[in-house]
Amino acid sequence: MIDRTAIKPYGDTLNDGRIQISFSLPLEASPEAEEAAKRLAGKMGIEEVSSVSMHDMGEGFSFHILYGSCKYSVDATNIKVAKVETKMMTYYEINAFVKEKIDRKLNIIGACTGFDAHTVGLDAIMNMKGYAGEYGLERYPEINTWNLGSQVPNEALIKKAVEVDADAILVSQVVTQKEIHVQNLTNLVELLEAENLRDRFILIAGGPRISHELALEIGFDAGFGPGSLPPEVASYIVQIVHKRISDRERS
Amino acid sequence: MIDRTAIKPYGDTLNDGRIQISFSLPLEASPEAEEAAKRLAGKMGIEEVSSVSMHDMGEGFSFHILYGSCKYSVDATNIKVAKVETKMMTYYEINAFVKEKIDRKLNIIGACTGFDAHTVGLDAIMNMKGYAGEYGLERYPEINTWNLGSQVPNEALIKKAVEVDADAILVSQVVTQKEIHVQNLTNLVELLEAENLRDRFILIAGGPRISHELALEIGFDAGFGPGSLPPEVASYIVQIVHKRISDRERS
Amino acid sequence: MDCKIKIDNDLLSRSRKAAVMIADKVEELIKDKTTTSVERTIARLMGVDGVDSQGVPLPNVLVDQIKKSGKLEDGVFYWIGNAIIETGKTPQEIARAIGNGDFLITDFPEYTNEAILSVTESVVLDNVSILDEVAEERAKRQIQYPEGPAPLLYVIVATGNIYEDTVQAKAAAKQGADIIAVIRSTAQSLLDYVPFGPTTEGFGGTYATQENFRIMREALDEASEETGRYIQLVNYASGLCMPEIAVMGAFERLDMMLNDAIYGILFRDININRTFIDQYFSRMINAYSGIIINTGEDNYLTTSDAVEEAHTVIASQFINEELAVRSGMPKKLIGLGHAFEINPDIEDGFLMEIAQAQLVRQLFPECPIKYMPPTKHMTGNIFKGQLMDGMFNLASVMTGQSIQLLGMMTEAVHTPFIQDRLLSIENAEYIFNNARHLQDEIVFKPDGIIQNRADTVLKETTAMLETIVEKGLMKAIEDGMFAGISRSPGGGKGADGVVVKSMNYRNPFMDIFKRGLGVL
Amino acid sequence: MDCKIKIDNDLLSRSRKAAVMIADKVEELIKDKTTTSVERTIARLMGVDGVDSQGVPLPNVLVDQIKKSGKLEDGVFYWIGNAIIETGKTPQEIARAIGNGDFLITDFPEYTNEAILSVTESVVLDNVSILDEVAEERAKRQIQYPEGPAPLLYVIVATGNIYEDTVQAKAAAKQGADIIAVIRSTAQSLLDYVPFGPTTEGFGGTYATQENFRIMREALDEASEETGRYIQLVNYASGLCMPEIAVMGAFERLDMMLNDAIYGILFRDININRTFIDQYFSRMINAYSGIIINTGEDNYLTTSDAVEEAHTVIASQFINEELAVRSGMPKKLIGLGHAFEINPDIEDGFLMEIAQAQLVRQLFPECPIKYMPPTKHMTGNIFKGQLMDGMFNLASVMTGQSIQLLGMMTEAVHTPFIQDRLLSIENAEYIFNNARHLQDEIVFKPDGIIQNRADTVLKETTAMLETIVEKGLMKAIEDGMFAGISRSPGGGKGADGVVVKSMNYRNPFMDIFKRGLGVL
Ligand code: B12
Ligand code: B12
Ligand SMILES: Cc1ncc(COP(=O)(O)O)c(C=O)c1O
Ligand SMILES: Cc1ncc(COP(=O)(O)O)c(C=O)c1O
Repeated sequence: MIDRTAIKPYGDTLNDGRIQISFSLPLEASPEAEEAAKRLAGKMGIEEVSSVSMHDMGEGFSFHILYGSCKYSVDATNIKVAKVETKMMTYYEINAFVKEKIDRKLNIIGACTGFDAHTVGLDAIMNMKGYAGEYGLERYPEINTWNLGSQVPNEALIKKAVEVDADAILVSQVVTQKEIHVQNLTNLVELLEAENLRDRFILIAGGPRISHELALEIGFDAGFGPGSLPPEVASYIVQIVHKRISDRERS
Repeated sequence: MIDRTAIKPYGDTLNDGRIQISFSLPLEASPEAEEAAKRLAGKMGIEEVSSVSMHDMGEGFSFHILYGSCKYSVDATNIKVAKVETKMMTYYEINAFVKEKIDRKLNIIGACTGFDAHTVGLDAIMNMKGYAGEYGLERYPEINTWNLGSQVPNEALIKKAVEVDADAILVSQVVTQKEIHVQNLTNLVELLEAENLRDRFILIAGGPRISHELALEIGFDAGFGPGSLPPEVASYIVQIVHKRISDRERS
Repeated sequence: MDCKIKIDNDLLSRSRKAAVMIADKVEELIKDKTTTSVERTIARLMGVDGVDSQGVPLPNVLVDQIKKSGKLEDGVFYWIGNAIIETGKTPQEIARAIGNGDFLITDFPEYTNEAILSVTESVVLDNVSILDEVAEERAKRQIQYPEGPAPLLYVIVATGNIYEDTVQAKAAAKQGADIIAVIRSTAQSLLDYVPFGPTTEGFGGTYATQENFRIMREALDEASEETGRYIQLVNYASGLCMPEIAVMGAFERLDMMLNDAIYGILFRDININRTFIDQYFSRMINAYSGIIINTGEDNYLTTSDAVEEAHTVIASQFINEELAVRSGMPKKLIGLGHAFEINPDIEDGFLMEIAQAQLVRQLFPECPIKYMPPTKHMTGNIFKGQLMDGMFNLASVMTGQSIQLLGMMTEAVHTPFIQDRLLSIENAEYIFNNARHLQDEIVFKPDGIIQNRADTVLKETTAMLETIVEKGLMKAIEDGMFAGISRSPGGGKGADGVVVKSMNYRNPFMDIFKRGLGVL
Repeated sequence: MDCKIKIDNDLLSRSRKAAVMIADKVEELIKDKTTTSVERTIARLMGVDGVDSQGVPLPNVLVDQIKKSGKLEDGVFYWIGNAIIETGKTPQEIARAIGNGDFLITDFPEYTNEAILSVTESVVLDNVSILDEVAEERAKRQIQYPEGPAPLLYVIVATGNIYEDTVQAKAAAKQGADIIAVIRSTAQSLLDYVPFGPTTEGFGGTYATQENFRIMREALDEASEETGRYIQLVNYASGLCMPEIAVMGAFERLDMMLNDAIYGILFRDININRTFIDQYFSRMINAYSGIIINTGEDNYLTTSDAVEEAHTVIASQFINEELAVRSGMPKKLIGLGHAFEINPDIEDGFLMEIAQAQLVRQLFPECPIKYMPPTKHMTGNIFKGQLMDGMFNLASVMTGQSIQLLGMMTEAVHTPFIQDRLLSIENAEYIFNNARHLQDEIVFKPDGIIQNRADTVLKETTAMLETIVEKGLMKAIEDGMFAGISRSPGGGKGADGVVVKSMNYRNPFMDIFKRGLGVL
């Protein structure tokens, strides 16, 4: 039986802990380099380490592939991952929801900010054509959209968001080297806060290395990672807009 | 500059520690399983862990690929690996050496022991045809060989070795599941010791998971791993035979 | 499937003629003999199963006793029938009694063959009808859960523990595998008995036992229901217990059996006579039960060089095919094996692989061809391994192979982990789908490397077969013509299990199978 | 190379005719204009280099000052020449003086063009002869260290740090790479100046600076000597400084430059006029210096669907080719780009990739074709990625591509690690070698999927080109005909750097290049 409080990697026998690792070392290939690779694996808590491949790479580097048994386990019973909690609706349900419960068209603005020029992900969410068989936001009769495209400075994005009275701002960040995406996103939140505009917009980040958790940490309302679909994003936005309106009415 | 006392994995910047790992978990694919995978990596001392791929495998299993930065380093200045120290000679040099310095033909016997039926490795060393362009031991005019083939019981091997008055016994072990090779090899040493025959033979192990170090540990004289060549083995044997003869003469 | 390469029909018909002559001699050799394992198989077919108090399987207890008494020449059928007349017990009760030491079966007074045939008629027919029912059940399920397009995805499980195996097998089926083989423990082929009951300890594989077959069959039937595809189960009718395992597989609805006429001789040093006799009856059981066999020519290329020895594979396929036909196998059950084993560093090696695969495909158009992956030249470099397996998959879909044993990137490292199988299935599905109709799109140049390579290999094949006709298969094996391994006719394991039949000898199951299969 | 697919010659000649008409209009548009970047390039060609005390590059200091004075219409050559007459200083001394604020170059009395031509003659010829020497040096080395068989192995380095880059580049060369591209930092294409000196900080790439070029060239020359193969160096003559980088590359013996007529417009929102003007002069520099250009059509398929938009790639190649010819480029320097970007889950997608690659190969038989790897459909699943890269390599060797930008299994994860490159080189070497002559072996079926796909794409290409002739390239771009991206003629970055030339304007380098290249 699987003990969920002590989950270990599995190769072909429960709790055998088998894992594969690979890395380069700044040592030319030699029995000593191989031994160094094994010792490193040992420090990582890998037992019965077997070096299965070593390449010399020239310039004093070697590449290593190892298998072994990880001695650690994790408790899977206490893992909680923040997730977007709103209910997923279809294209038709979303439009009907806006018509019925909000009774005005929503305004959504999006951009790839900073130096990021990767528009494909944002377009997947926003463009008419959509993604993976789902229409993009442009197609939704109850939603007005502005897609500012690539390499948009945060300042320009805020200006336009105010101008069109956006309900939600969608920001795409694909380049992540040296955590540049975190810097860019944090900077947007700071600028909004400085102008006292933070609460006016639903702030959404997206990209292949964005998670909902990361987005919350940075001060966004939600984050959408790889494989996100337009109706997921739209469902979230319309429900939050509705909730905020209700909350305001109630107070 | 590379600090050899603190070698770390290298991705694209010295000491960035970048490594790749993959393993399965007995958890169906979910954000929680992904988080469990990351925590496991965390326990292994991997920082900035990024889960780059997760597959559901059915039956409650998931497969994970992660990248991250290993925080450990190893001291490469104090690594010593036992190696076969004899000088590598060519086919011609070896035959000349035997003729000149030993002045009788050597007898070498080999077998795949236990249930092991993987003969290709042993044949590579012993057969006429040889391996990787090098003649096998059978071809050496100064060496008599007996290749007993596969699945030879240790007892039968010893019997034959005594019968032909072997200088060296070559044992191939390829199957290593549940350390069966170590058991088989250890058993051979024990049998030889029990019969007081251990010192009579040069005892050599070979196979894809055999190292010189492992062979020494088990009580063999030498071990030959993947990619070994016939003249390497022959060089070792003739030099050790010669040394033992000289030692005996001197004492 | 188009004919991509031109085949020299003269060479082809000379090869077949040679195979016929070779098979004639084999039949001649075996026709008056039986073996301990064939006899144990007959005992099983009469309902004998289980173990005695020492854990020795009852079929062994029974046959060993008869053999010890020097009366195995009459066959186990005779002695069981005789004991039934005398004791009124069922075969199983008789075997158990012998196991308990209650009596010696050969001590009873001896009745006539007629009496024995009449008293055993119902037990024979009842057991044969179990085989019929199992085959019908398979046919029914194969209609209900139809298989996908060829090449079918074949993977192995080999944890050593049947319960871990089922988990891995079901996961593989869900990932897309069509066929699951449970690899046997290293030691099993040389055991002269079949272990009993579920097992959880094996080296490099899991013991083949009837209970393990049943457990895995049940798991795969569940997987069939969940995936909507009939998942086939494979084991090994090979080694010293070849026909026993064949019949156990027939009872438990296995769908394929590794079974080769020469493999055991070469790779397990099993006696030549023993092997040919066992093989003949094993195949009859498989044929009668609708079980596909997989021959083992791929093994030649794991041992010898795949470029130099390519023709030995095809020569052996001609022989295996002809021998299978003699056992009543229809072509569609004769799964001929070959392998993608050329050194990956050879220039244009891929072209040679295609030539070979296409040649095999065209020479045996009605046989399901089983294509084996790169193994010998796999190293611990899993990333290159994944690629070599991809090229293997491409060669397969380019040449219309039938059964694809998927390569594992960790081939040189360990028996497959659950994720190794996942990645190999993903590999095959990607390549098969992405290049699905490539075979219909391309024509090979008439005088090109591929055509010339195929010509050369076929020429060498014919020459080899004709040499074998001349010197006889025994001598050919002794001369190391297959995989460079030499075996002498008198040597090898299990020789002492070969027995010349007496006039009394009967095997009614073989008669029924022959009738059913139209074998004369 | 055989002609594997049949090409409709009518469609081909209609496509070429359309490309000629499109290029005519582009030439018309640009012929009376220059740009700040062209002028900075001329300054560099006269020997101006380095930065002022604020770190601003002197070519910018010079050109900005002239522009601010409203006198850039006369060209930087005129004003430098004028200042030489007045001050007797070298161009570099003049630039430095301006950087120090010693004088305004536009304040000097204005001499005649004749006077200026005569005083600058030696500086012009001296600098041109540096270019000649560099080209000769390349030719010499390419004889000494000959290149391997096509497809050539092209890999990128992108650490952000030029010194790490050299380590990685040399390691790659030793592993078998033929061509090393140093990817630029994300931000660089929009900088309106070229950074100066060695740099160690960049995002997703390393800044293109002349010193970085020199450092890497030196490293690769060492690698050439060690490996015996001439290792080519690549950078990007692209973005707002396109011609400046071209000339820096020419000085430092780069061998290839990414350079596209439309890429910057679409993907960096650079002004259309600016791009066309810069591109024209850049290519002339490249052509004169024997530098191969790589066009960027692959980018369309990373943005749009590779099946639906295949024809846009080929239409763009016709345009890029024709424009390059106008800059005096011989076909052998026009490296046309395309990409293996079809969704791997599509049935027979590989057949479509082959159709496209073969079509490109046959339409432009004299051009080196640069084949780009799968990127968009790469995921973090490195094991499948390795395989997709293998199929890409196979498609390449099956269709005779020239320059193979190797795919990385970690494409979706990070810019390449040292081991990613190792494994990709191993991948390519294995596939190229193992299937070396497959292209000579196979013929495609006349009415098959591959031929039909090629026909369809060519038909759509011709139709697209003829639509562009009708509406003009500007309008076509505005209508989003390429990669679904719309750009308006007036918009985009760098528009303010476009200047209409005065009667005084001279660019003697262009005259020399034209003469050398036989451009009328
Ligand atoms: C296509 C591509 C390009 C194209 C972009 C074309 C275009 N019009 O977008 C071109 C060729 C121009 C390009 C250029 C560069 N690229 Co690029 N590129 C890619 C590539 C191959 C695919 C990205 C993509 O389109 N994916 C498909 C889309 C659908 O997926 P997605 O972006 O994840 O989007 C989904 C979700 O994330 C989410 N989502 C995304 N955004 C948003 C936003 C919101 C609000 C929401 C709700 C959801 C959401 O929903 C989408 C649908 O599910 C990736 C590698 C890869 N395979 O991932 C490299 C990659 C992203 N590029 C990279 C780099 C480095 C560059 C360059 C900087 C290289 C250089 N030095 O020149 C340049 C410069 C780009 C720049 N200034 O930003 C690196 C980034 C490394 C890193 N992690 O930092 C990558 C990973 C490649 C690599 N391994 O080096 N690139
Ligand atoms: C070929 C092969 C077979 C052939 C063997 C044919 C033959 N005549 O030898 C056949 C098909 C029969 C076979 C069967 C099995 N095999 Co097998 N087989 C392999 C394979 C593909 C290649 C081995 C090989 O020949 N390598 C080439 C030789 C040249 O290399 P080498 O052995 O390393 O030898 C070199 C050195 O190690 C050294 N060396 C080796 N021996 C010696 C001895 C001396 C004295 C010296 C000095 C040097 C030396 O020198 C050699 C030359 O450099 C490996 C996978 C792989 N790619 O490694 C699996 C592999 C070894 N087999 C395996 C298994 C499990 C089996 C089976 C048990 C499967 C089964 N359950 O049925 C059976 C049973 C075999 C048995 N009873 O032993 C596993 C072992 C797993 C493990 N680590 O324990 C492997 C790794 C495959 C896998 N991933 O599952 N196998
Ligand atoms: C025909 C045949 N039988 C059996 C086996 C398995 O080996 P063993 O003899 O250990 O059962 C193989 C291996 O590939 C084979 O091809
Ligand atoms: C022609 C061309 N220029 C430049 C680039 C690189 O991008 P950037 O604009 O950031 O230099 C590419 C990218 O593929 C390209 O194809």
